[in-house]
Amino acid sequence: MREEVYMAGMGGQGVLLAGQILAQAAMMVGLEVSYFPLYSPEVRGGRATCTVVIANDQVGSPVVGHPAMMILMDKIAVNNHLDRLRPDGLVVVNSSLAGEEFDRDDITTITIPANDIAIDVGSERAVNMVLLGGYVAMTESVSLADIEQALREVIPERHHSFMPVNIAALHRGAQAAMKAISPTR
Amino acid sequence: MREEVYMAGMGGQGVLLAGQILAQAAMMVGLEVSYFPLYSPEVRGGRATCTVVIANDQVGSPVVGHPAMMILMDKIAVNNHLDRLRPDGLVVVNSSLAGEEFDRDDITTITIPANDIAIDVGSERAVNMVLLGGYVAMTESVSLADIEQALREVIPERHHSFMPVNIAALHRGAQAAMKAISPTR
Amino acid sequence: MSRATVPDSTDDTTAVYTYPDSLTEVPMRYCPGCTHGIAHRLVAEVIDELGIQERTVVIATVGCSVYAYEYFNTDAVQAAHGRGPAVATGIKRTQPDTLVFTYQGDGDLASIGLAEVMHAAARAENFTVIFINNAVFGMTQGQMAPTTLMGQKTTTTPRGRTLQQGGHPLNICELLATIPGVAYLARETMTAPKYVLRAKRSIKKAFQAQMDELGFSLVELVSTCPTWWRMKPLEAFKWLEDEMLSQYPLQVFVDKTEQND
Amino acid sequence: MSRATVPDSTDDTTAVYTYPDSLTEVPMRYCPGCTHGIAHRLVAEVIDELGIQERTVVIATVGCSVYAYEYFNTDAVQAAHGRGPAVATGIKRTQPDTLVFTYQGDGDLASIGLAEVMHAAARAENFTVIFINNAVFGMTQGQMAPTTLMGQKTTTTPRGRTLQQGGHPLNICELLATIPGVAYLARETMTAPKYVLRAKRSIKKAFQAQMDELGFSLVELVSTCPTWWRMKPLEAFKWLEDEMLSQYPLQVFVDKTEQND
Amino acid sequence: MFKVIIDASRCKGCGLCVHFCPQDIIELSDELNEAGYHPAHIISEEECTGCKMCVLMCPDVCIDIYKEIAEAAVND
Amino acid sequence: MFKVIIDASRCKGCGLCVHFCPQDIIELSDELNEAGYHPAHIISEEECTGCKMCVLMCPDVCIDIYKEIAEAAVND
Amino acid sequence: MTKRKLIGGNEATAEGAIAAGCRYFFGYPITPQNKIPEYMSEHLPLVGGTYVQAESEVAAINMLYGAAATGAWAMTSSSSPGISLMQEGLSYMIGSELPCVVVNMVRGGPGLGNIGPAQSDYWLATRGAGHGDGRCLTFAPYSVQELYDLTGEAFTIAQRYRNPVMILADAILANMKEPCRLHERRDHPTQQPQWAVGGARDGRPRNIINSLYVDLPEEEQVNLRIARRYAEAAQNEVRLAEYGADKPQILLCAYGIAARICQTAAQRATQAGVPTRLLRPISLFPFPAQTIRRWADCVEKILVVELSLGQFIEDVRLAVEGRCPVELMGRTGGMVMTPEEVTDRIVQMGQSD
Amino acid sequence: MTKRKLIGGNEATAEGAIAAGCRYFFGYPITPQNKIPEYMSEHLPLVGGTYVQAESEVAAINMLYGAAATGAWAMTSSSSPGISLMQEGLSYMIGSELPCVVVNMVRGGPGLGNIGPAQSDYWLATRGAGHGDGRCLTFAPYSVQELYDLTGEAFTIAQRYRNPVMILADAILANMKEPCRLHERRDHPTQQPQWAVGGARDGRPRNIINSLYVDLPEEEQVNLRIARRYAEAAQNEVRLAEYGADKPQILLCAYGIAARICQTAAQRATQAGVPTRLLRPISLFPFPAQTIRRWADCVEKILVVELSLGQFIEDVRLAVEGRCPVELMGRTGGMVMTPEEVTDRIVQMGQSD
Ligand SMILES: Cc1ncc(C[n+]2csc(CCOP(=O)(O)OP(=O)(O)O)c2C)c(N)n1
Ligand SMILES: Cc1ncc(C[n+]2csc(CCOP(=O)(O)OP(=O)(O)O)c2C)c(N)n1
Ligand code: SF4
Ligand code: SF4
Ligand code: SF4
Ligand code: SF4
Ligand code: SF4
Ligand code: SF4
Ligand SMILES: [Mg+2]
Ligand SMILES: [Mg+2]
Repeated sequence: MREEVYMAGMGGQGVLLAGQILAQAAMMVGLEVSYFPLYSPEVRGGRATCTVVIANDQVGSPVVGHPAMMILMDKIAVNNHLDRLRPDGLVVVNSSLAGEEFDRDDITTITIPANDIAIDVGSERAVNMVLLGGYVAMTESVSLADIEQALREVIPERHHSFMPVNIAALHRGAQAAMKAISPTR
Repeated sequence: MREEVYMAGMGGQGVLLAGQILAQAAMMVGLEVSYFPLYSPEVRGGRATCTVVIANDQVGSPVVGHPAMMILMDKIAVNNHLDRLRPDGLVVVNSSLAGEEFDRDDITTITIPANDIAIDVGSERAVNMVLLGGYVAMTESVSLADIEQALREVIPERHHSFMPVNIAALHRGAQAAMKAISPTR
Repeated sequence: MSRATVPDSTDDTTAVYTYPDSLTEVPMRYCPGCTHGIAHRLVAEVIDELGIQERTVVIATVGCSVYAYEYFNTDAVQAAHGRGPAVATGIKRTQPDTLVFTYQGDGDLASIGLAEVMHAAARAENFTVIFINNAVFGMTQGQMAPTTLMGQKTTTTPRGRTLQQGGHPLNICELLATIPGVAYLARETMTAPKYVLRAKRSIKKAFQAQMDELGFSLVELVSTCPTWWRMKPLEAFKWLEDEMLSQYPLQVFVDKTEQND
Repeated sequence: MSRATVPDSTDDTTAVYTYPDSLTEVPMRYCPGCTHGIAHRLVAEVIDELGIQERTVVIATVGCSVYAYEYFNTDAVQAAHGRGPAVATGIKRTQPDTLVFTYQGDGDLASIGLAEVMHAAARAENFTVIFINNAVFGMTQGQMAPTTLMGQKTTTTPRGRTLQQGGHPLNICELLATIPGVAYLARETMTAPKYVLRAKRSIKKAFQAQMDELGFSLVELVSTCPTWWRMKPLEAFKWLEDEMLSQYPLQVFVDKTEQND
Repeated sequence: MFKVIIDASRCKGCGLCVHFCPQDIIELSDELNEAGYHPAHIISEEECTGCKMCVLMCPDVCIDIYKEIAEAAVND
Repeated sequence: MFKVIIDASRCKGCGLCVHFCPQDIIELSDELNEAGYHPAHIISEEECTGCKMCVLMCPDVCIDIYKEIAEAAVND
Repeated sequence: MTKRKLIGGNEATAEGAIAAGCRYFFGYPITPQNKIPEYMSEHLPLVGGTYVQAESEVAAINMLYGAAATGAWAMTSSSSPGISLMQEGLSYMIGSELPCVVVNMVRGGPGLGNIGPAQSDYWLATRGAGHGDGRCLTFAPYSVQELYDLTGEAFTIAQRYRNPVMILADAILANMKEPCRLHERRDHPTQQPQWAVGGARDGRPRNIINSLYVDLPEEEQVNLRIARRYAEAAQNEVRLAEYGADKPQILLCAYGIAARICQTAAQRATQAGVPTRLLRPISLFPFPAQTIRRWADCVEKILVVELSLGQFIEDVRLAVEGRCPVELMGRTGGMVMTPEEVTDRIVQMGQSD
Repeated sequence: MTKRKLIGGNEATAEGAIAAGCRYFFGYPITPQNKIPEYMSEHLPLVGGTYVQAESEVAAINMLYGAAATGAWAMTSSSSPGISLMQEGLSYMIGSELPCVVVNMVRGGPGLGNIGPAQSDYWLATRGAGHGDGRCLTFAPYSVQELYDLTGEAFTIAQRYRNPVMILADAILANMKEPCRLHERRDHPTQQPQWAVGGARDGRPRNIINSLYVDLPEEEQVNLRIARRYAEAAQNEVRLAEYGADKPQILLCAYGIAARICQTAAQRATQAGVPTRLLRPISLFPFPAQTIRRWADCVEKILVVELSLGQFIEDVRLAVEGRCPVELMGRTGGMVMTPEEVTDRIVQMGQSD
């Protein structure tokens, strides 16, 4: 088993945190995992991307040319990265910021109105969790429960009051994904 | 033709100047020549040595393992360097500071009481010229007249008042050398 | 004549303020409310007002302002961390009729580049330094700078700067004031319109000193880094005024342009 | 108790002065009449008198005094040119109960090593600097130093130092006096017995400041370089007094040991 | 009468112009711009005195101010 | 009575002791030492006051001074 | 077995040092290794150690020199431009025979470059340490766990050979997070080595730390002694790892992050019908030349994959000595090749015969 | 033909630069090259040039960076420790594609070492220029005349490739005096190159001198452009000289002062019955690999003679690729081999077969 997922968005949207939580969850269920971020040099307002690779044994390359999975947080992310998704790959897109229309028809597209859902569950900052939830619904390496466990490890104690919102966001994302499996496949 | 001469003495005794004058003279008569000094790091009071190699065409190595000729200005120079003189080599030694007794009997030794002669011609600082004169008397690459020419080039104009003393020292050194050809050969 | 009063002719309006010629239109990458941007604008306005855009070379150093070469609409050289004053020396010595300024942060100037700026001052090199003192290494994510205040928390003084760990803050202007090669030296800030106007006057004088070949000039701008101070821009202004200005009082230390008038 | 009054027992005499324990017997390679030797002797006497020979580490820097590690009869570290204060920092931070001093020339300290000494002072590092200011790079054959006087001829200012070529002389003590981490700071010379005695008192205070953990201490010794000044030793003394002392006046700038008493 | 033009695409919503406008006529919008900031905008241009405080304090050089020519002529 | 011992092998003949001795009892010799210098020597030890000026000024730490014990005892 | 922790490469490096007994850190911030000084400033005081933020990399390496002179277990870390500034100091360390650990999280160069991953400081690391015949012993971890382990071991190796040890990684490894097994922090050794300074007490002869030798034959002896230590290290410290096909057609040579990329590529190429083996030097100096030479006789071709334009390949070529063709696949300036690209290249090489 | 003058290596270097049009010197004293700054401080003002004594080598290289950015013909010189300190600045020069000339009069290392002759900065010179994939174009004169000539030419080459050029010599060459033919001093070029800064006047687009590329693909392109320039230099600037037997049994490879020693040794060995040829690379980067490779097929053995412990030999081995045995005769720490010793070694090699 080797699962490669690439995530991209604007700095501040929590792309990197989402990647870390996924990595943490994978580790906690006993898998091997590698997470690596690429920042742009602006302190704020820049673009953020990360790659998570999950495997049964050695991860091998953390660098992935054509990932099988993507989470794309906004329009720019879609424009910059979607063409690199592997044919037959799966992408989870935030339709709140990226719309519903994409150029490729050789992939599975899960669109989730993540900003709307996040606002709905109580915090716009939970966009990343909505999309992560959507992603987890589509993959087998980790479950939503694993992600919840990981959240508890990764989020500092003092921020645990945000837990319920994050967990709600995860689950709503997963539900949305289940519903949204794109007919373009 | 390849003439290799090694000179050694105490800093301040004019070892390096003697070497440069010899090099200058060789150049002026159309030969190829290379001069290189080795200082010890003390600014004053250290030891000074230099090598002059004269040749018809390319000089080749300025570094000489076993020179055929040496000018040794004092006892320490003799102790440190005489053993490196090539068998059958020739050494011009300042007997004022180095005595007359040496370990080797496979070489030609020219002893010159250079300090005494220098004082005699009017300046103890002309010791180097006395020994250089002695050396020139023993070699064929350059003549005393060539050295006189070279002196005029090398010594700055403002010091030309010392010329007569230097020239006298040269000649006296040459005379002394002619007389002194050691019977140890 | 102030650039701001130059009428930018449109049909029915006169410009009261328009974008300075000496800035390119590239949006600056500074964080919201960071005073780097104000400082850039002031320098550009001064260049416009002195009419020297075509003679100016900016030396971008390493810090958040490393991209200054993208922002100033003049010839530009990007210098190694701390070495702006040496690079400026090289430029001025070969092209004395250019106007050269370095734009340096406190990490760049007061930490790694202390020797270069002090020696340039001692040599009375005829260029201008714009020194942005925000008490922190901004670009590298908020580590202690030599100008960090006692007790200030940074990413490398997680428990606050102590004498034991980091020593005392370094007051650059006070140091440079002892050096005779300095022609203009002032410390300013930008936390209110009156300060901004003062700061601009000082920057102009510094360039004037250079144009008059009086020697080394430097304007320190006590600045904010809202991001690594972990404050909102206005909170940062207040913290600067309350905490920094007592360590770094505003003052004109040297002004030889006066003698010149 | 002065080391000099310790009776070195022989049959019928008491020692009034004998060779200090803290110097090895290796003859010093300095030129005749060079004040480096006096400075060495004074430091060694102070170490003897304070009884700290076994705790001392000398940091020999690069200059004519590079062989200081051969002369001082203590643990020793030879440091890269200008970096003595950084090396001293490393030693003191790991072995705080040693007594560490750097011995630095004006090329070493005021030219290449300016940043290191200033930052060590700012960090209030608890070691002592003996600073030999002879207005010239001695070891490398007499080039201009930052402390070379205006008009002074050196091998790289063959027509005399000018503002254009070399800028102004740098006054290190005046610079350091603005830094709060400094515990003891004085400028002395050695051209007459009274000065030698004063110099020794200052050196002792500087070490005392270190022993009392008061922070950074430095004694500048205005020195001669008869060789590259191209003077006889006594002429050099006169030139120093006539020309150098007006640029480098003797003074105790900072003395926190007093407050401590 | 002054015309205050705030370049919303450059604005980072730092709020400094808002704070320093003596007429209190600048506000941050609820909308986000492309870069994800809430840009400043003028709420009551007619009250603007052309004092340039906003310009002085804007770190992103977003603000241009123009004066209507009729008035300008009078002032000159 | 003082005994002034000058280590001629270390002495570089700089003449500083000569100059600074208030009793004027030090002189450079005509001889050269091993290093090629004219070393200092005492010409009239009995006039020495033990003032240590020579010691203070000697850059090569060549000079030791002793006091005869009888006197020393008196002084202590 | 200890629990695994998801931890960043920088943090693993810092913790690896602390856990091994390092108690002194002297450094100056530079991306992408800022988390190392930050971690040190947070954690060293908790274990009785000291973090000093130097005013520059030049100061940092010289502070390290001073600390190392006392026998302390000390380190610094930086990234490419900062490592360039340390060259003189490192040369002094070597000349004075002082142990220390230096971490280089390489970024895109030359000059200010960028903060992307790169391996273009290979020469700086393996040929480097400034002027003179000395070199750093250099190790190239390829995972967070290895960053942790090797940084720790580096201290022991440095002490053993009285020479700086460099840990050479890159911007990806620095920022990457992976599960890592951490062991207990060990105390640092309290006894000073016999050569260290710190006051010549109780009659011990004084110690001198020095790289100046005016006596040329003595200096030559020092250099020969250092060279002998390197020869010894070549006997004892060569490390490498091999992966993939046992009877390879193509041998991949790569280190560090490039080796990670190649791990996947080797697998895929083998699956695609070109049996491929990856040889990964872990020690770059000493270099596993013998093993590579042996393989060179058994494979058709060697492909060297590096994030630089032909630095590491020279060591491979020096090992191979013409036994088989050696090709380069290099990227530069912060760019990386993907496993897909490497796979394609191997398959192409495999078919061209 | 002009008159010959007996002149020192340092002076010839300085005068060669001035005569070629160099008008700006930034430097910091260090033995054994002090006569270069001294000469410059004396002579540059006489030709309207400028000598600036920098406060350090770090400052010197960065002043040079500034001067080079304006298109000025400028240089610095130093010796080993000082060159180590210039590594960051040199890397910036390369990254910003700036021409300049840097002289390194190598001394014994590592660390402070001594002021004896050495060639142990070979890697520093040819692999060096700090971090990143850039390198200095490096030339190794072997006589006073060549110091004069090559230093002069270095300026043209630097401009041609927009890259630093290093002149690599040593303490013997620096202090050696030999007859040298000097030509007239040329004026320096007055027109700024089109890329230089100095005020964007009269509507010319502004120029930016920079080595920061946040856009990684752009940085890669820059590096590839620089690499292409090196490939071009490898076509056009390779220089070497050969001496001795036409049908050699032994090929000697040596550069700089070691080649001088070998000149005599090759002659004597040939006389002693072992036909020996000396191949002397004058350009070290680009390296005359092809010529060496050709010879490797024709000789029994190659003997590499260098004043270091095996640096230059790597380039020879990379050229030879195992075609024949390559042996090392190295000295270090300021020591030199004598022609007698080299001769003996050759004769011994010649007989052992
Ligand atoms: C030689 C070198 N060392 C370190 C760095 C990393 N670095 C980049 S910016 C910076 C400090 C910036 O702080 P400052 O100058 O105060 O500017 P600010 O970002 O605060 O405006 C450092 C240490 C570097 N680029 N080069
Ligand atoms: C990095 C480096 N640069 C330059 C030198 C050469 N150098 C040796 S000593 C010295 C200056 C010495 O002058 P100073 O510190 O004043 O000591 P002095 O000899 O006058 O006592 C220089 C430049 C060096 N050894 N290392
Ligand atoms: S990090 Fe600080 S200094 Fe840098 S741009 Fe942001 S606020 Fe300004
Ligand atoms: S060169 Fe000058 S400083 Fe050095 S020992 Fe001689 S006189 Fe003293
Ligand atoms: S010009 Fe003055 S009144 Fe008008 S918007 Fe700006 S700050 Fe407000
Ligand atoms: S000051 Fe400028 S950047 Fe800040 S909110 Fe106002 S217009 Fe926007
Ligand atoms: S102790 Fe005083 S009197 Fe005696 S020799 Fe010395 S200086 Fe002269
Ligand atoms: S002062 Fe010392 S070195 Fe000088 S002459 Fe007197 S004894 Fe000799
Ligand atoms: Mg800052
Ligand atoms: Mg000096």
